[in-house]
Amino acid sequence: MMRSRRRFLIFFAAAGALLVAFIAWPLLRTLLASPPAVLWRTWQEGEVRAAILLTFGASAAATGLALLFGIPLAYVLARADFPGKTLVEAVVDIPVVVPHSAAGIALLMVFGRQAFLGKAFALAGIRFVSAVPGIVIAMLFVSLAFLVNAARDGFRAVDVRLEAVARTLGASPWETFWQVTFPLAWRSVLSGVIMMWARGLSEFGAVVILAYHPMVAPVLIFERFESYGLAYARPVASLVILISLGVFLILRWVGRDAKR
Amino acid sequence: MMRSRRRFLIFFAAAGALLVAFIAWPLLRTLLASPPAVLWRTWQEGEVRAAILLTFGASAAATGLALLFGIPLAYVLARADFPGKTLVEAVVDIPVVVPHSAAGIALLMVFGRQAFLGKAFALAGIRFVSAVPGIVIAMLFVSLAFLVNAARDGFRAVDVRLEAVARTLGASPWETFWQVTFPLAWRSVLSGVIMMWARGLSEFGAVVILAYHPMVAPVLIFERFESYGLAYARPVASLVILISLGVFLILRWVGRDAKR
Amino acid sequence: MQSVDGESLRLEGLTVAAGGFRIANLNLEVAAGEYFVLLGPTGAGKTVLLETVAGLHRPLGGRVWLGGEDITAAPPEARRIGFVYQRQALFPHMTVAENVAFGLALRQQPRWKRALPGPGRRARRRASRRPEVAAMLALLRIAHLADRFPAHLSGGERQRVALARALVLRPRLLLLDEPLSALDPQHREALRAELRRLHAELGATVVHVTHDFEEAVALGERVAVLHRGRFEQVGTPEAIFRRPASRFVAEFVGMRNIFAAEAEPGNGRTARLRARGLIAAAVTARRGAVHFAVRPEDIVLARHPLDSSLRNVFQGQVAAVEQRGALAYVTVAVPAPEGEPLPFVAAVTAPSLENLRLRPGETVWLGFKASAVHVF
Amino acid sequence: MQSVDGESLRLEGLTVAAGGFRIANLNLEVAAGEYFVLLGPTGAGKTVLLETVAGLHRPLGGRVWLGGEDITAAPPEARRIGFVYQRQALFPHMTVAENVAFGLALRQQPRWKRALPGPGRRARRRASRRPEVAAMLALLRIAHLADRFPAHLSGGERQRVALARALVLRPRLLLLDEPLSALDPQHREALRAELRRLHAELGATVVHVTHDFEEAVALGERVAVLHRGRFEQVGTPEAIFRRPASRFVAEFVGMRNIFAAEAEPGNGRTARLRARGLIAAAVTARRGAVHFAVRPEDIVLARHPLDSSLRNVFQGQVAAVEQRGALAYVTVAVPAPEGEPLPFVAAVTAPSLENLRLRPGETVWLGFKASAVHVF
Repeated sequence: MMRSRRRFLIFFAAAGALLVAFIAWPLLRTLLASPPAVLWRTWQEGEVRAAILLTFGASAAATGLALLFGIPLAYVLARADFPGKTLVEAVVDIPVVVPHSAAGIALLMVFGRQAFLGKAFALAGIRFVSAVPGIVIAMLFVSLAFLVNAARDGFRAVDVRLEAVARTLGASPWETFWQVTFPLAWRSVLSGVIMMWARGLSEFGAVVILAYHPMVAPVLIFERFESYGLAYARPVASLVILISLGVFLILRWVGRDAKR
Repeated sequence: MMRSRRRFLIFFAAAGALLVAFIAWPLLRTLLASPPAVLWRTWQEGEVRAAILLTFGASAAATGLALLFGIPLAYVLARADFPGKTLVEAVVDIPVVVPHSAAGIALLMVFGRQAFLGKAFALAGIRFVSAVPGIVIAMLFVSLAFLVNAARDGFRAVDVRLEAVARTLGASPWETFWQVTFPLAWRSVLSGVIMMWARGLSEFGAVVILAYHPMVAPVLIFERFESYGLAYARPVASLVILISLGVFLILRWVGRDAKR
Repeated sequence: MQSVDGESLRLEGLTVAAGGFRIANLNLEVAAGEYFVLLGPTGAGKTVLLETVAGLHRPLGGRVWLGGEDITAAPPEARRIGFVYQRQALFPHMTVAENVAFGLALRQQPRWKRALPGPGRRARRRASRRPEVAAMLALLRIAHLADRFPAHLSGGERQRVALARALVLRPRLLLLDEPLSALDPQHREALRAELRRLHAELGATVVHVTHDFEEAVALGERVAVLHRGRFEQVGTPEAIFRRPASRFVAEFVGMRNIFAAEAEPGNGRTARLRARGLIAAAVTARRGAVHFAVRPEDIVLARHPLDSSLRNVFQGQVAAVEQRGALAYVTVAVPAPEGEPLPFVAAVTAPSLENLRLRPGETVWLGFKASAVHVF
Repeated sequence: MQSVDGESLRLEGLTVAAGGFRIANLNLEVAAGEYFVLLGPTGAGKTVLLETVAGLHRPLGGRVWLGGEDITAAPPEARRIGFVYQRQALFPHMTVAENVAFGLALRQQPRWKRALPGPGRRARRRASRRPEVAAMLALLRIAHLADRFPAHLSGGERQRVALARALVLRPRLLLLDEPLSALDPQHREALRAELRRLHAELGATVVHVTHDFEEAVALGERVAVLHRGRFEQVGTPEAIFRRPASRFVAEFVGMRNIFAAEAEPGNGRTARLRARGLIAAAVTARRGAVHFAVRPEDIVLARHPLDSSLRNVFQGQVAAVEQRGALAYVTVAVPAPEGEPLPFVAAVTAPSLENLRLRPGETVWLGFKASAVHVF
């Protein structure tokens, strides 16, 4: 690389460094503000631990549901051409742009106590408002696109000709999927799973409308901030950011291998 | 396509259809619950209109800042190899997994009234807490990755050899960027701009902590829901969802062309 | 090694549209054990045709018969047709031996087990140690690669694995889609020899698709030239090389000396071809406006008038000499009574070029037999 | 058309490491106006070498001289070196004429204007109507494509545009990186003729990289064979073809009859080569363990004993006949006193094959001149 180009890149890099600092600084500041002892004491609080575990559990449940129904959807989007495909792909992506509190209202319109589905599920003993199932569907709604899109891209990256050859070697479509397509795409799927799970953990707006209680961690942070102020909310925020970073590191590690 | 494969795909499509319905139904239900006359009346309310316009404006400002600093960053990430590049890419992505209310707390730690940067900016007359600049940085923090990643992928898709040839034809690095690289990547950049803008519009958790007032649209929905209940929040939610869908359609239309 | 028992293939009015290509109403018969080459330029729909025979596309019309059985509606997994793509069609998550054992492993497992990811892998490992796999690896000279992954193989090695994987199931028909095109010249030549040997040893029926005429000549017992979704000519490579049925075929197989002419009756079976007033003798029954062509290597050059056994002898000026590896192509401009000189290209070997000391501008004699003139 | 004023290129101890390739301490001189071909297999680092000459990589050591000027540290935009890649290096957002005008437009604008997107486009449009552009498009026979976008061109047309874009700036040196490799055979031949013509008409200095020996022979005034980051041989194509300096070069240029032998003194300037007891005469001063090679087209076949002007005449059995387009390769097994027979491959034209009626198993005579034996 010649000197003129190097100078050019350094100029660009300087501009970019400002942005990187803008993200890294607040996060580091928050983490460093709470020494390990404080974090440990925060973790010991029953309310905090319950909120964090509930957040993890609900997000995992949402991810499980998405796996069951989202993998087939992703494969169909990757391989089949059908009328309305563009529309279906668009619908999957919509939740990214819908304001989260509006998404919560929309879910309440369908799963609320007076709504049709809400009543139908109530007969089976499942309540959504101010209950764990409500948290799960709120997380599912806002984070589904991450899993479906990652899996779809993973499936799309598997050469169709590999599937064709497997067929000529005696494999049915179902066998081809499990023995060729899925093993080749699973890292993308896994990366989507972690991404979706992490996005579910971080959801606040939709959850707070559907189920303020039982409190998930982001709601707990908000509650403490509103009721008692920054000093009281900060240790919980530090703890949650630390956990998010851990999840994030796993995500990067998996995603990196998927690209190979 | 042979019959056995068709049957297989239809089975998969059925599973996926449930998910698509899960997303589409609540959104449609919310839109249909408010007839055009109600939407129009809602739009006439000064508070609603102010909130929506503030949301648009603040998100546009955040996107503008990201353009100025994010485009150089994206180009450097697409073209240069340097130690710590993986770390920088990671930092850009972190806000996606940090819970939004925790992100708000983190920003408050740096831009709050008592914090170093907050005080520094206050000297220049810029306040962040409960003010428009706070909304802008909250949006910037959570949505930056969309623009940087889209632009980076766009730049990466431009063949390095095109830049090399431009150099041999007499163009400096700066000229090569503006006459070859950027014109070829601009659709990806534009798609990232719209995506970031839409994601900024939808932010609630980080904004609500940094600046409950002046109210952006997602906060207004939350406020009305908490204070007066679903029936009062619904028209605003419908209006906001309608606008989001409009933005989204533009986004898809631009993104589609970018793939060609 | 057991033989493969190739069966005959018959296409009856086959019509397919897929991937932007359309093939209409195609008929073809390939005998059991025959090595049949489908020759055509890129974009002629050759791959789509093969994929349809393998059952990967549903034809819009017509039937596919394999050894007397109508397989038009059979799914690909029930056809026992081997398929080798141009490249990148090895399973990258399996070793070479597991790739080859893929089909065998499927056959061994009960149906319910084959549909799960875990047991499939174990069965594949077990099957990869079976003697058929070892024998097939040995036959293709890749036994030493058994435990490697495809990413670490050369292009030629990969194609050997793909062949072994198809052949180990003893297919009733083997389809090869440009199997040599992605290889570099050395590997290409070696694998071409391998294909010839395998066909001779195993007796498989092979349909081999290529855009390379040399490949077709080297391998095919019969060749079909596909152009715009239909066959322009079907016959032995020799027949296509010597007697192309159309201008497209002639150019595609590398004929150089193609001229428009008027065919007039000559004496006996010959005709007089008048091209810009120049008259050449040819063996043909055609009359009127025709094209004629002479292969460069059928044209003899000399510094002195040629002896009289050649019916067509002309004098001209050397216009250009182009060295191309083992051969040199000499362009000789033969003055025509009406209009511009006719440029004839003759192929000579390097030693002859040296002996004749041909240089642009020099006068030479060129000659060719009446039977070497092809009229179409 | 103005000529291009090619200048000489000198590489002095050039060392580069980039893109996984390493080239160490390379020396090379290309004369002004010369057509120089760099020949080497894929992965030999040829592209990296060209990119370094163009200034796109910074060498770790050594110098690059262009026409007596040291340009080692000059940025690429100051070098006036034209570069044509194998493919896909046209600007897809500009028409053909705008692509060609790209460099001219840059030169016309003040520096501050060149760095903005808008004016650049307008200047390009204006420059695309300049007479140099039209003349260059005409020279490359692409005037009719001026307003098309690259996406709608064939591979051959794209390469013509890339050539025009480089040549219109009258480069001091033109670098061609496998410019013909991505083309199909018909276009490749046409563009090869075009390159020869352009070089003759314009007098540019050209360094052309390829992995195709035929291309090197057809175009190069001198050829360098690059292998593992160093030159194995530099010379005329004829010299490399006839007298390869190493086994790698011999195989790379397609020599087939390579045998290990013991060289003993013969009479006069000749040596006696003893290969498994068989004795061949050769013109060489080498003694001891050597390899020798004979080109297939230098071997003459006959059904009767050959006349005595050939120094090396042997009798053998035809082992195989392989048709390859215009030539047939006949393998003749010549019995050796000690050990297995030596397989000689001879190239004959199709008509000779017919005349000799060669079939496997038949006895033939083969002969070659002592001067056709290459010892290395």
